[in-house]
Amino acid sequence: MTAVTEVAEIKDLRVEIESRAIVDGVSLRVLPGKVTALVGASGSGKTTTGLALLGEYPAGARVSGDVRAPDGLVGYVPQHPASVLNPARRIGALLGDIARYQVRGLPRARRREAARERILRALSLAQLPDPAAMLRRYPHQLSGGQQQRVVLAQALLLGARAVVADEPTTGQDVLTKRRIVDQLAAVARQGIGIVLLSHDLEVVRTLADEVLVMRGGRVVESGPAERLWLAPRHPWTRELLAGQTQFSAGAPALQGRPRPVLHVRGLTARHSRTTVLRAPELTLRAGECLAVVGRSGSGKTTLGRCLAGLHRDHDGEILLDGAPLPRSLRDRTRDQLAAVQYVFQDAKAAFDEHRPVLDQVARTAIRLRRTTQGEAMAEAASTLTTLGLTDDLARRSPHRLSGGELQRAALARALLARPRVLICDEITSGLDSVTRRGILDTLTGLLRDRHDLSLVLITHDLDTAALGDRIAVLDAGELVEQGQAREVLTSPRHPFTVSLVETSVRLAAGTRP
Amino acid sequence: MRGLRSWVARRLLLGVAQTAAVVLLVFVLTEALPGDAAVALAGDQPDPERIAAIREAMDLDRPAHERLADWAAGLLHGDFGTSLASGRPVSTYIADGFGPTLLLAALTVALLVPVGVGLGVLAARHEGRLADRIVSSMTLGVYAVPEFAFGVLLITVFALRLGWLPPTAVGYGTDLLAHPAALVLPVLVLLSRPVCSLARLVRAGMIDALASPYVAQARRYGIPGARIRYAHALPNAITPAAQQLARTIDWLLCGVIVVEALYVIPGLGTVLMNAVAERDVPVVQGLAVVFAVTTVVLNLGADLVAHRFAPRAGVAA
Amino acid sequence: MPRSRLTLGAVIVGVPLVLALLGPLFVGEPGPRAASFTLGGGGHWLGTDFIGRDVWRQVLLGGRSVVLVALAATALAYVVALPLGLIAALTHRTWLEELLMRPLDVLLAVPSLLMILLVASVFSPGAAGLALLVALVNIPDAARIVRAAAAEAASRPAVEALRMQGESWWRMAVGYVGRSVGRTLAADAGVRLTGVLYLVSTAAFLGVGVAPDAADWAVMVDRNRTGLFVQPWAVVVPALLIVALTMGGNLLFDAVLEKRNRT
Amino acid sequence: ADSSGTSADTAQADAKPKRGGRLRAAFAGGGASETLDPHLSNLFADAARAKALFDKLADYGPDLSAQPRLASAWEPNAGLDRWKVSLRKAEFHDGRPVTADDVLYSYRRIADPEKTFRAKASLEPIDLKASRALDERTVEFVLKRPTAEFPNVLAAFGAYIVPEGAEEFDKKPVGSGPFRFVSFAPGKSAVFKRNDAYWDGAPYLDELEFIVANEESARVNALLGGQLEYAHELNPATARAHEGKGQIQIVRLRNSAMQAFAMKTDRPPFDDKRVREAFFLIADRKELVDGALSGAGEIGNDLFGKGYEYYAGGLPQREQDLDRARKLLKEAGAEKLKVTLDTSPVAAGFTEAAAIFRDQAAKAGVTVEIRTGSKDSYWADILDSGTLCCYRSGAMPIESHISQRLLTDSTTNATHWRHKDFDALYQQAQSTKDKQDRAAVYERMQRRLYAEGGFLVWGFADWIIGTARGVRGVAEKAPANSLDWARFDKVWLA
Ligand SMILES: Nc1ncnc2c1ncn2[C@@H]1O[C@H](COP(=O)(O)OP(=O)(O)OP(=O)(O)O)[C@@H](O)[C@H]1O
Ligand SMILES: Nc1ncnc2c1ncn2[C@@H]1O[C@H](COP(=O)(O)OP(=O)(O)OP(=O)(O)O)[C@@H](O)[C@H]1O
Ligand SMILES: [Mg+2]
Ligand SMILES: [Mg+2]
Repeated sequence: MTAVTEVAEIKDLRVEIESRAIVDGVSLRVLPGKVTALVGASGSGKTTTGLALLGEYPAGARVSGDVRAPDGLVGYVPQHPASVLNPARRIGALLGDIARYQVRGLPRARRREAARERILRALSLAQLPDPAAMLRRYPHQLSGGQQQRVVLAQALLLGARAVVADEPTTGQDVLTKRRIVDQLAAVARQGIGIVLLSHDLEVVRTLADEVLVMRGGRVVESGPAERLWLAPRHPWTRELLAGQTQFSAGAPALQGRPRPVLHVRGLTARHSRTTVLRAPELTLRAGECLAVVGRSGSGKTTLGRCLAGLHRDHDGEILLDGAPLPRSLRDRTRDQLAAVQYVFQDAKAAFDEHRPVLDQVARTAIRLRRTTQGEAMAEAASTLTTLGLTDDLARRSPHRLSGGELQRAALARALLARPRVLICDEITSGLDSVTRRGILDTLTGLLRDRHDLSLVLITHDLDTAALGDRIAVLDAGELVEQGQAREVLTSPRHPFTVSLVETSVRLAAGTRP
Repeated sequence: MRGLRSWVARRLLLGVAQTAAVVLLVFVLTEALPGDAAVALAGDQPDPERIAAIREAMDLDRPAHERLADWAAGLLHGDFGTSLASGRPVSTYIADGFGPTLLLAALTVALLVPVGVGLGVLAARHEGRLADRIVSSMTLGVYAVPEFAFGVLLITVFALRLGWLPPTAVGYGTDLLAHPAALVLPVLVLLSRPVCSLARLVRAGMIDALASPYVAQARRYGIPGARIRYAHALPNAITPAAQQLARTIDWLLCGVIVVEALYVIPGLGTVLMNAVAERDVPVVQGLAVVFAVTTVVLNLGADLVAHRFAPRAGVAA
Repeated sequence: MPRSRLTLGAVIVGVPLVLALLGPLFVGEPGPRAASFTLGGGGHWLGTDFIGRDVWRQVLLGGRSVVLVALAATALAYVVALPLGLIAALTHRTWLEELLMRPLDVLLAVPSLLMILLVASVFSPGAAGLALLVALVNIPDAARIVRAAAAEAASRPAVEALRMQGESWWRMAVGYVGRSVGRTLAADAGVRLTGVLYLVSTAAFLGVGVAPDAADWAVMVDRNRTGLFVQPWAVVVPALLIVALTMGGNLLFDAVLEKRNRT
Repeated sequence: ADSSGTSADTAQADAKPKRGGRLRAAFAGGGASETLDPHLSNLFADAARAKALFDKLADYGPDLSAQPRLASAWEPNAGLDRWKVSLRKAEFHDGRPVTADDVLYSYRRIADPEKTFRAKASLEPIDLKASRALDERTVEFVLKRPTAEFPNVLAAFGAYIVPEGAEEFDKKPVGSGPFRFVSFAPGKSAVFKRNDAYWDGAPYLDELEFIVANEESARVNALLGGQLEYAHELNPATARAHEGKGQIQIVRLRNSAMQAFAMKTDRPPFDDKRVREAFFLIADRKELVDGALSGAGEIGNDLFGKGYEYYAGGLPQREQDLDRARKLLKEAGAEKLKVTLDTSPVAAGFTEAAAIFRDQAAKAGVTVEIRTGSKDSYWADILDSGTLCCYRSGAMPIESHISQRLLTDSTTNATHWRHKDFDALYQQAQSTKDKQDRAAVYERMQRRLYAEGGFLVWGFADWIIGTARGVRGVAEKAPANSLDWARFDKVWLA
């Protein structure tokens, strides 16, 4: 036995809601300087276990087992970072509150300076560019990935002995992800125990010392990372690991040149006065899947929101079948609304927390396709089931679903409109490889079956992007490259794309830093 | 909200239009009131001839729009006109009444904000428990007690029975600061109801805010309770309360008739009531200008607060 | 917990409500008038009021108008203020928002009592008109609070998602935004109801709506105050009933709201 | 004047007046537009302040008969249309003597056709062009017609004597009254100090401060809390609460305000005198006084001026008689009568009286509908519109009441009582030099009003004043607006 004592420990944890165990018999040790990773399918109980380390449980849960939470503070990067960022406070203030207790020991005059210094360091450690400018922004003025990194910066700033990071890299592009991984490794080297909840096996493989594989609330297999990768014992682990793909395929180019459904001309989008996106020309053809990739904060979401009519503040034209679409979705007809659907990056925030998910999903069909209530419900239920959400899950209100489950519900909601253009903003980022594959299969299936459906797949993940027929690359708001998927991935032209592809390959190779 | 500065400028410009509208509205209404300054002056000696003579002496026989135009023209030069009843400049009326009113309002607001917010936060913090019950029912109970009754009660207890405080500010005139003791009871009465409404609104907003994930996160990160409550949760709960506060300040500045009467404080409310009773149209209009400007500025302030604390509030699409 | 609060609220609000609604059925013929402000005796167990009428009889008679006018006025104020505030919060057109909210500021700038005084003496409305008038002076205020509370909720992604679904304005505004700010609005409505009660009574004193000697709790409180020291019952009993009415009502409201939020 | 029962307190120990001290007196006031111009006096507060700074030639005694003040004597000619008035030796605060020219200046200022001073109407009988100063201290007034009650004119409300040429009163008003000016803040307070050279003996008080407090409860509270020594106009209920408790003294000035319902005698249904009589019989005066005045008053007998000079006190007290009222109404064809009663919160007890009367009338089968009007224009409104209204009058000589309200050309004839023969009786009285004979004529007029007049006078309200315990010398038998009301030169602090 080594002298190291664990920072925290869970023994035989069982969390039960409405006499259904969502976590059952989980044991876990957090050691200083070590990364313990929980992997598993969406809804397998990762977040619930992670929260247990913070001493938090879902409302109305019955808990048994031993949880020895770390003494002192625990850093926590939740799955939905937007929700823990106070909308009324600037980033500077949010971090300042934490920094202020770190600098208490210093003489009064130096505190302010020291605090600022720490904040800026934390922000840059969390890979946020131009930290000084971030301080003055409100959370809603950041992109999804940026928000996530701010939350990470909070955790880094805290200097806790343990950090629970729930999907800390979901919203990040490969370049950023790589740096964040480096950063987490550096944190671990400082002797801090890290619990990593992730479906991203590359990240887990790179970082984790100890891996627990979960399924349906139980740990099916655990052990040192290397061993697990080399010799997985449980079939489920094997399946999970097999889910990893290299952006191999790259769908074959479409035959002929189908007519364009969506055509973007001279688009520039602004937030207040700063231009965040410039896309001179972009076409989406019928039956095509266009992947939009780019680093976090490069304007992917903004592009999607412009198309969906959610971001009014832009110039240029968006033509649907040659007819211009109104800039705001308020001015779009039902048919236009149904034609272009958008799946939100932050699934949690996009649901009404008071109504059951099923009802909310069904409304799309009722409103946009004028079906009856009954038909809509039936259709919603079946779509959700295809996406892996049981009827029981669907009848709950959103806050009682896991992150991945919500993301799928959001997708179902858009699908019920029978859209011609479906814009998916990072919809697979919260999903484990198995589920992700399932979802992507469903999407490609849809593309195949319904010839009039076109897909815009916003992602930072080149694996996912490889699914597309064509790829558009965004860098700092500029559309730097677009072309056939295979070409872009194999012989990128723009230097930025080159670096993106390279990093991706390297990370996937699993070289441990 | 793009371009905060241009937004404020536009609102101020709109404010001028609003002020004009208020003045017009008040003018039309006062004109439409039964009787005029002459009738009011004649009182219980309504000798028709005398009324006619007074009317002539006051220029009331001229058409209403001409009088309004004259008055408005004067206003552009900063001249509020002269009172019909006394012939003194309206500005002296306003200046005289404004001192006590401002003093009372300032004192009340200075106490109202900490007490109202504090009680609201306290109740929200202990939601459903004893402290909340006490605060919630107290605020409702006190709110339901009419102002005058509360005023009389305070006077009876603290001034007449216990003799701790002077019952009224009688004889102190406008120099109220020299007699701080006389201000205690009126300020208490003025506080009673706004505190209740403010506390209730703050409580309502705070309960939601305290249950939010960002507050949970702040707790996890060991930020002290008081700071979480006041710096993290409160800003998210404050917007409706700020509106309420603006309304309260507006009410305080535009004359608190009952309290002024009860404690003999010659503020704007008294001036207003007298002017209406005397149908002293220029004075009423002068006050309307003052009130309108106050309201415009306060509403703008409240909206700015809303903008500051709900920065996301601009709808994107 | 909310259950006990529910019963407590129901009991507290029940007494004045029952008195108000059923009271008029149980009063007999008016007895002979006595001297004003007598304390008990002569069959008047709560004494007599400012014109020598039996206080108990007035109490029995006086709830209906209070309850009806005040409830009607509050409801009316919200019926107008809610859509106004919600439209303003949900629109992206600045001009529409200004068009809706700025004229209300004009109303706000006229002190409510002055407004009532002026409008009332010009148009001399009846009880229904009074409810209308009192509602009118409350609309700007309520609308601003609705808008302020709703603005943040209206900008959430959840609303964008609803728009994406082509959801009706009504469902977005009431179903989501309204519900999100429900607690705040309930708190405001509670105090507003009380405010309205006394505005009604003040108006009565100014000769609007209810007659100044009407059997009406709020009017009783106002008119009998001169005799507060001789005959406190004439003020205290109706005032307590009003306190109970508003307090109980709010407790009930809170409890219901809480229960709904728990589920 | 000391002898006329001005002692409010019977305690012998305090009987000897003491000098010194400051008295603070609170009145309901007129707000920021108040002025010290005595000729502009309108409200009680104005009158009280004017009385402290200025004098009239005459003033009303407790029975509303004219008492000499600055005038030491008056003497009419045989035709009663020329009056020689001699002035007593008195001086203004700046040391100048009060002269006949000052008197003529003051009266001409009041009568200025360009202006609208309140006493203008009262001075109407005087031909001011023809009137002149006979010498330094004698004025000869030439009248437009014989006026036996000319001294009433000299005592008229607002007919104060100011120094010749005085126009500006708010800065440093100079009068001949018992107090000198110190300071004045309109709507708030006025401070005066003793005039040692006062002709009627210097006041006991060093200083007198008038304070404006419109809310009755504020006056009471300030009085109870020792912030005031004198509070004017209290509620009957307040008086009952504090009378005899020893904290403050309550002074009731009896017969100060007539309370009545005024019927328009020239329009249906009141153009029929049987209907008017029926209404006289409907009223239960005791109930009205107890209810509307909280018992603070006396019942009336449908005549103005109870207890005043010339009052026809011999007429039987009218009692409620519903049967006879019903019968009269039936005779007049006015069964199921419906009338609208105008009222307004303009005076204490109005709305209450209206409500009580409505209930009383219902017992006689008459439906009375109450209409509450604006209090600011009430008096002008009821002058010519409506048929039945609440009415009130402060104290004035019976003669003034008749001339202002009951003659064909009276300016405020709220009952529209217009009868040539009645006018003639009034002229006859004014031309009758002998007081006895005049009293007989007044009696005839009052009998007529009692039988078929338009005023249903149901009561006389007390005017209630509260004073601190140490205040002495407040007159008890002084209806509001008479000489001893709000008279502070005879008040002292024990
Ligand atoms: N309301 C706002 N005000 C100002 N700047 C904003 C606002 N919203 C987003 N931005 C900025 O606009 C840029 C583009 O944002 P966008 O959300 O489109 O990025 P993204 O490519 O979707 O990133 P991610 O992968 O992290 O979601 C970012 O730099 C972001 O900081
Ligand atoms: N408050 C709750 N009430 C009922 N069920 C809940 C609640 N919270 C979570 N669950 C259920 O518990 C299961 C595990 O949830 P958890 O959030 O731990 O999953 P996860 O492994 O983090 O999934 P993901 O990868 O999708 O985030 C899910 O099926 C979820 O539906
Ligand atoms: Mg999760
Ligand atoms: Mg994004």
